Amino acid sequence: MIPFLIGIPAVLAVVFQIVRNEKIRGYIVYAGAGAIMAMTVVFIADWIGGGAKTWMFYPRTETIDHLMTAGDIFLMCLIVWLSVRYKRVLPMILSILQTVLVLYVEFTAEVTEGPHMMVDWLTILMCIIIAFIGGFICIYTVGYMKGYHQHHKDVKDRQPFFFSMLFLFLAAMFGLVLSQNLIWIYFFWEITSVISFLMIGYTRAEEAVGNSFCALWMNLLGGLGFAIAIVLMALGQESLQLTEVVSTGALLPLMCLSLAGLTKSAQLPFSTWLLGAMVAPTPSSALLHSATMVKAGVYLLIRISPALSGNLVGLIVSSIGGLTFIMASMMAIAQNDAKKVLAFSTISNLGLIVACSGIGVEETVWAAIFLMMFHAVSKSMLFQSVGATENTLGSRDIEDMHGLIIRVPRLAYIMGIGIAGMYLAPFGMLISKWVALKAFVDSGNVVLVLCIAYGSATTMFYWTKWLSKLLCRHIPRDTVKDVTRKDEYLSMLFHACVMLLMCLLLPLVARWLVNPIVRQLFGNSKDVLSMSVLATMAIMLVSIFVVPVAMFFISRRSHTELVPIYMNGINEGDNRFFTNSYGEKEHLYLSNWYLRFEFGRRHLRIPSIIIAAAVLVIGICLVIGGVSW
Amino acid sequence: MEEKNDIREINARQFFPAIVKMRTEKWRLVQICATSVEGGCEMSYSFCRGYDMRTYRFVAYGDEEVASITQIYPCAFLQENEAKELFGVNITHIKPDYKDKLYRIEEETPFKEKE
Amino acid sequence: MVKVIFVLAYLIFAPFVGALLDGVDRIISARMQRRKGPKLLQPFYDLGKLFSKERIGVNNVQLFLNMSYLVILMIAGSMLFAGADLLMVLFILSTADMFLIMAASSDSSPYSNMGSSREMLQMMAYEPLTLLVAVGFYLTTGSFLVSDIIREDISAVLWMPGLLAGFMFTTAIKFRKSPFDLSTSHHAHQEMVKGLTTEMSGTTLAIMNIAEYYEMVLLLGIFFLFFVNSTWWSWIVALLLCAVIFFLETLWDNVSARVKWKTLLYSCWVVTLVAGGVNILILMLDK
Amino acid sequence: MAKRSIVPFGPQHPVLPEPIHLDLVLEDETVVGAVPSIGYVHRGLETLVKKKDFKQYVYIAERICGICSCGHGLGYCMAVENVMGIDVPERAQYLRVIWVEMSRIHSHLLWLGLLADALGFESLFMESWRVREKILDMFDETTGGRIIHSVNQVGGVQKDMDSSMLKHLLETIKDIERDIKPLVDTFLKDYTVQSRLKGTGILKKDDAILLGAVGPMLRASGVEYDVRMLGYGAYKNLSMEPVTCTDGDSYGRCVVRIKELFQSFDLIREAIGKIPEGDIHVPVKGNPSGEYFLRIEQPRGEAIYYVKGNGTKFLDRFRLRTPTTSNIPPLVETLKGCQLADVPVLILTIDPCISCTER
Amino acid sequence: MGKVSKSPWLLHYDASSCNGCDIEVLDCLTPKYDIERFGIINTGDPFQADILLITGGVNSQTERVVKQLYSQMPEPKVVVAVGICACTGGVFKECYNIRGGIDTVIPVDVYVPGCAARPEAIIDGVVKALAVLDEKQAVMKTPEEKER
Amino acid sequence: MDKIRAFTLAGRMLKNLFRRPATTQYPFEPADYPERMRGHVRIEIGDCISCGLCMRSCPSGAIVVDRKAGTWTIDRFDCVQCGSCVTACPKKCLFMEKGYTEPDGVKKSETFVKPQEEPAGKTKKTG
Ligand code: SF4
Ligand code: SF4
Ligand code: SF4
Ligand code: SF4
Ligand code: SF4
Ligand code: SF4
Ligand code: SF4
Ligand code: SF4
Repeated sequence: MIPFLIGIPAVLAVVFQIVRNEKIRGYIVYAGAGAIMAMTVVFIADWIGGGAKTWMFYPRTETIDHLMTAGDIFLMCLIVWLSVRYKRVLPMILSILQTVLVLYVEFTAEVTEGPHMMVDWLTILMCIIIAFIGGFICIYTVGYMKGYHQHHKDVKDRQPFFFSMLFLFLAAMFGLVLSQNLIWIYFFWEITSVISFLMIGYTRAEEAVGNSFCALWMNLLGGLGFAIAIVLMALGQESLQLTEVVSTGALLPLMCLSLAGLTKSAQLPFSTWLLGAMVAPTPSSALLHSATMVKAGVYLLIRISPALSGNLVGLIVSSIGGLTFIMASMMAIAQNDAKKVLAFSTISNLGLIVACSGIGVEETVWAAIFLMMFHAVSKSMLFQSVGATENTLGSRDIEDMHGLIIRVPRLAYIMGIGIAGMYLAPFGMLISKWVALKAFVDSGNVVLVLCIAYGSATTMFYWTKWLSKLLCRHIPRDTVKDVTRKDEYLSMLFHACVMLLMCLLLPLVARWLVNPIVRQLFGNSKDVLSMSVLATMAIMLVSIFVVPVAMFFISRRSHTELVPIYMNGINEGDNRFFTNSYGEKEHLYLSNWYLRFEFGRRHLRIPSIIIAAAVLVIGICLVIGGVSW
Repeated sequence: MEEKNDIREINARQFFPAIVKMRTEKWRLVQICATSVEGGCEMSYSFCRGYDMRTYRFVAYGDEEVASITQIYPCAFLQENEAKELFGVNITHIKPDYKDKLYRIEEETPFKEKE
Repeated sequence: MVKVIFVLAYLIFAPFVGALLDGVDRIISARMQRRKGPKLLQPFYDLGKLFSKERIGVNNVQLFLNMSYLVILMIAGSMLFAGADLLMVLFILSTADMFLIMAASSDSSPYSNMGSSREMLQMMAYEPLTLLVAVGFYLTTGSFLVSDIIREDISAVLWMPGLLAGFMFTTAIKFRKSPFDLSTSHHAHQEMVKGLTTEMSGTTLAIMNIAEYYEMVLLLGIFFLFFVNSTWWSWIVALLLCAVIFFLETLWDNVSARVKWKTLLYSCWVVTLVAGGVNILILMLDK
Repeated sequence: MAKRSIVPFGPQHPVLPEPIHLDLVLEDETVVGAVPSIGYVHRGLETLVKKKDFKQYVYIAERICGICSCGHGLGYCMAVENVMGIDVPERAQYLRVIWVEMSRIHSHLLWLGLLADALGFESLFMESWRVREKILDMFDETTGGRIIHSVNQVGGVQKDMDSSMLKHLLETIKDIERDIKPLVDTFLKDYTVQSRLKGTGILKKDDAILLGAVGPMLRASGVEYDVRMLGYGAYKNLSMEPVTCTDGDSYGRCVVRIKELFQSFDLIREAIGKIPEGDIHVPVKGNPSGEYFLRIEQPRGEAIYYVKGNGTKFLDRFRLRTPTTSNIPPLVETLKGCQLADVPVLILTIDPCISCTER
Repeated sequence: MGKVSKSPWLLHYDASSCNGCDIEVLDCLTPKYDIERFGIINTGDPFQADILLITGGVNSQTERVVKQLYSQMPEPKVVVAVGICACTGGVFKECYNIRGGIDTVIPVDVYVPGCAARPEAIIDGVVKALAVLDEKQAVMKTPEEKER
Repeated sequence: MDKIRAFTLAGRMLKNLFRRPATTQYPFEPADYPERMRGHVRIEIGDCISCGLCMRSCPSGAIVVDRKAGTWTIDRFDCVQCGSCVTACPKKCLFMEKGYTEPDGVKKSETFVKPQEEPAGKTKKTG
């Protein structure tokens, strides 16, 4: 089974290089995505049928190991070549360094053999996310890229390449979450870094190239951390099993892996790369933010989180997470580019997840997993709808989405659900926050409690203003034609439905999916939230859901006399103009608040990076010092 | 305290240099008054320094162009716009120019002598 | 059973209590200003009037959004009075507020939009402290559940005086009282005209007012939690203290100017950090 | 780049004293541009000199504005008297000063109330206006009207104040002085008030002169200029110094007005102490011929009355340059960069009076 | 007393008055006259107002504003013209930019004379307006009931 | 500069709470006005000689004197109580008195007829 999961997308990636016809390619994408999803379903069914036990696979895999070694070297060469071409030194050094380290381990170190792959509940969850969200993003991409290239004539059409990368990404992600051996994980890890680098540089514009290298070196730094962790594990513990890392709990390897996780999940001080990644076409952002890339980082952290509980590494990770949560959400306030807002919100949400896994107790991990799920769905949905809106309106400025509910109602609804999913009760994000807060309090970390208190306030601010801009019933000057294609809608609708379903079925999800994960990770069977609490909560939440709908129909029955809006008595006909001081018609314009002087990136970025970097450096020094003692 | 309150007649050509001079001597512009007279409009520009007041006056006949002093005294814009709108004095380059819509009255130049 | 009674009592009587308090507030304010002031039942007359007016509006959705605001607030309040989870109550409260904001910005009217921007800012200002209050209760009583909190032997206020002070500070925002009545104000002369409620008239405004009464009672309920404990007399004491707090808010309203948004945001955040954060820290160290 | 909001502010706006309109360009709530527009109360009453004779016109002049009603009557009458060379009896001059200073008290108290109101400080507004009520009652008693006084006439005043009235006036002033002490404290020292006033709308001394600011606005920027120092009317016999302040911000303007309030109390006391017996008006014969620019200090600053007569009973031209006309350009200047919440406060600190500005 | 007359909310607009009447209108709110005794709130918002208090004669610019405000008030509503200017144009009626009383633009229900109108007169006027308000509400209700 | 204080007005507010409100009872109790109040114009019609000086002196044109009919009409809703007519009247038959014109739903004017034909009559006309 597993080879198929990784193999199908990988093979498809090759196929796209061959197939040049757009139509056919589209069908292959549909089929491929369908196949991946189907495979995943079958796989899961099989696994559950098999008792839902943790499976360990492939203890001996000589050939594949060698292939991977070759792959590592190939990746290194690729990076070196590209670095030379674009004259960047840092990525080259990092890449060579880590590959050498890994190769060194592979050829010299004596390690106890163990399974190379593992399937447990967490893996299953990740597979679902990758297969379904990733799959639908691929479907969405087919329609999107057509629109994209109609808009951006200056960008060279390299769609085959793009689709290859998408599917390769999925393959790598499958590999990553299914692997258990550190070298294997490392291999897939590197692939994701490189692919994201390639995707960010899709347009080959100056900015894109710059940003892609930024992403590359940051991720390679994480990769270096990973490589060091491998060396340490190999030399210190003589094992390359991820489970071993957790069970031995040696601080230094944990620190190194955490570093890798932090870079990948774009935590401060490494958040720059994810912001830079916005130059890529939207589907790649969607993919990076929801189903893949950053999720790899949090996946790793969640995996090792039981070992982080109550030690120094955990403290560092959770502090950085908390800091990221609040700083990124503050910086999001000052953004008016929709994708930037989404990027900051991703960073900030991941911050919360990271903080949760840094604390590393059952409740926090429970919350982290929930957050991850909701985040994956709603982010993917938001990115897609922003992308579609951009194609339709020709802009992705939030200000330009004024009155989207009138202009392109369908997109507005989808975007609205996505936004609501990010922060409103009854959606799951909020419940997860609830649990996280409780867990932070229990863990006695007052700073994190404050972080979450302030951070959720700032989060609320930027989402609300976006939402209200969107839902403003403002009759626009010019109508626009919705150019969103069917496959794009299909994908977005799917996400919306999943979102709603997850809210409605929250207790069930908690019971059947999340609780088992936590149980397996921590090896005990304590339920984080009792079923009754969840059930009452769900009832409350559903009733909140129902209220607006009911109210809508009630208010429908009453008649309201429509009058013009209040403009100090100087309206000019409709609701868009007023008489200005020169006695002429003036276009009323309402902009959101951005608090640029207070929360601008310029003011907050440098200090927050410095603080985060300081925490990290001091932390690492302490850990190293602690080891040498 | 003895107040000085003199009115000096000048002609349109001396007008602008006189204003510039007042500015360099740090006089405060206190008022601009238009009065309709035979065939035109008498413009009085008053300035104060300390408690002294000095008024420059000239007559703009017919449609004669009068340069705006808003370049020198930005605060003159209200009164110049007013003179333009109510008296029909052809003041040019007022900044900001309300284009006869300061008061938005229906009657045109109600203060102008009408034949 | 008791829960049901409480919830029903809340649903039925909260608007009455709220309106009465509003009436009292208006009279006290008037007397402080050496005016005679309106009649005690004036808020009821106002509501009656509003419901009887012609229904005008700028669009068809404002009414429905306002009603949602009201009902969700009622749900939040019912949960509080049913002894449910305090944190959840607060979250739902902010969801309710979201509907208010959407109602206000449902048309591109300058003043209600600016009002709703300010409302968002106010939420951002008070939100941290309200969360900390819930955390404080959790730390002192070991539970977020209101039904547990009221069964403690010692009133929570002894453990969390800082939070109480902070909550009183930020509640001025919720009560829409000077110095924090930025987004909409009960005073006539405000640079926002009526802010959030500019376009609300008749029924819509009445709903808004009723919702405010529900909210007022809800907030006083939270104050109540600070003082109450398992003894019966603590209930009476708590009620009295709630009245005192209400009076203090009125007094504060009358002795301060409306501040600017920066002052509002920063002062609330600093108060949260100092009063709330320190209090929580001490609680955490202690427990 | 965030977009900027463009919103109308006024004419119908509860916080504005009168219908004035501003196009505001906002970034968040920071004002980055403001264009004023007037004309919502423009009546065109200067043309009425052609329809009402110069004696009748006093009644129109009084109605240029209801707040400085007394001052406008006075300014107009003095301008005509100057053209005609009439010597006004001493007692009338003292009475004029007393009434004018009373209306300054009335106006400044009104302003303090409105300022408090713009600050959202309702109780302070109520208190200020409650105190102001006393001076209105005094007006009612001495002139027969609370707002429009109809006491000036060309050649003197119409009504006299007998000694009991003067005594009552002294008592009232004492009363007011006592009553406003805590209010003054609040205006000058309260934290919330200061957070609104201090440092907002700063007008530098040079700007104030260049932009032609007058009255308290000018004096708050540190320029010593008070037309009363010219000694018109009975002022020549009274001792006074212009009140100034160097801050140049809203707070400074508040300080200046509050100090002027106390200055007015003193002036009235001194005037009542010195008032001579005698006629209150002289008969006026003939018609005005000639012109005159007359300056007087209104509560809001220097106002200029221009009268041009042609020997008939109808004047050729009457013009009024009011303090607000001069203060609008500095206002626009101070508005830039302030917060939306400051807009009403800044508008108020010039103590705008659109009614006389637009006439 | 009807429902409306127990809680009449005011909207005040200065349609080119001399301020005299305006400050007297405002004065009605202050401690000495305190019209909140009658449940009156001075709202600045036409959407929430029942009584439109207008001072001053109408000029060409304010005409539109007055009409606009009037149209944004929900029924039942009354208009009170405060001051001689608002009644007839007063001393300014011969000015080129004055239309005359408020009734030249919108229907006026109560005229309050006086220059400036005294607070007592304004209170009287408002009390008169309340009666009109109740009448209007009664009229508003009946046709609806007939329809059913 | 002075110290900054908070709650500056609190003392006054609390004291006020226990003071009597400054509010008058009007309209439930009549207001009393000062002697000089310029409320409305009264005419002693019997003394009037229909000279029309008052009409010409009135700035708002509220008075109409019809010499032939012997009537003196004042538009109460046009009179600004300036007192100009009172000063102008040579016979001193006009007086400024306390009490203002009642607000009304219609603008009223009052006509007084000289008592040659009939005894001092007061007829109300609406206009
Ligand atoms: S009408 Fe104006 S504000 Fe509305 S959408 Fe169009 S451009 Fe934007
Ligand atoms: S400023 Fe002059 S005219 Fe105006 S009220 Fe005061 S004294 Fe009278
Ligand atoms: S300055 Fe103001 S108060 Fe004085 S006359 Fe002019 S409008 Fe009236
Ligand atoms: S100046 Fe006075 S009367 Fe006029 S609008 Fe303002 S507060 Fe009202
Ligand atoms: S009636 Fe008199 S006081 Fe009122 S606005 Fe007109 S002129 Fe002014
Ligand atoms: S008091 Fe004045 S307005 Fe009234 S009738 Fe006499 S002159 Fe005319
Ligand atoms: S001025 Fe006197 S006497 Fe002459 S018409 Fe008038 S009221 Fe009669
Ligand atoms: S009708 Fe009016 S003006 Fe005439 S006497 Fe009666 S109250 Fe006075």
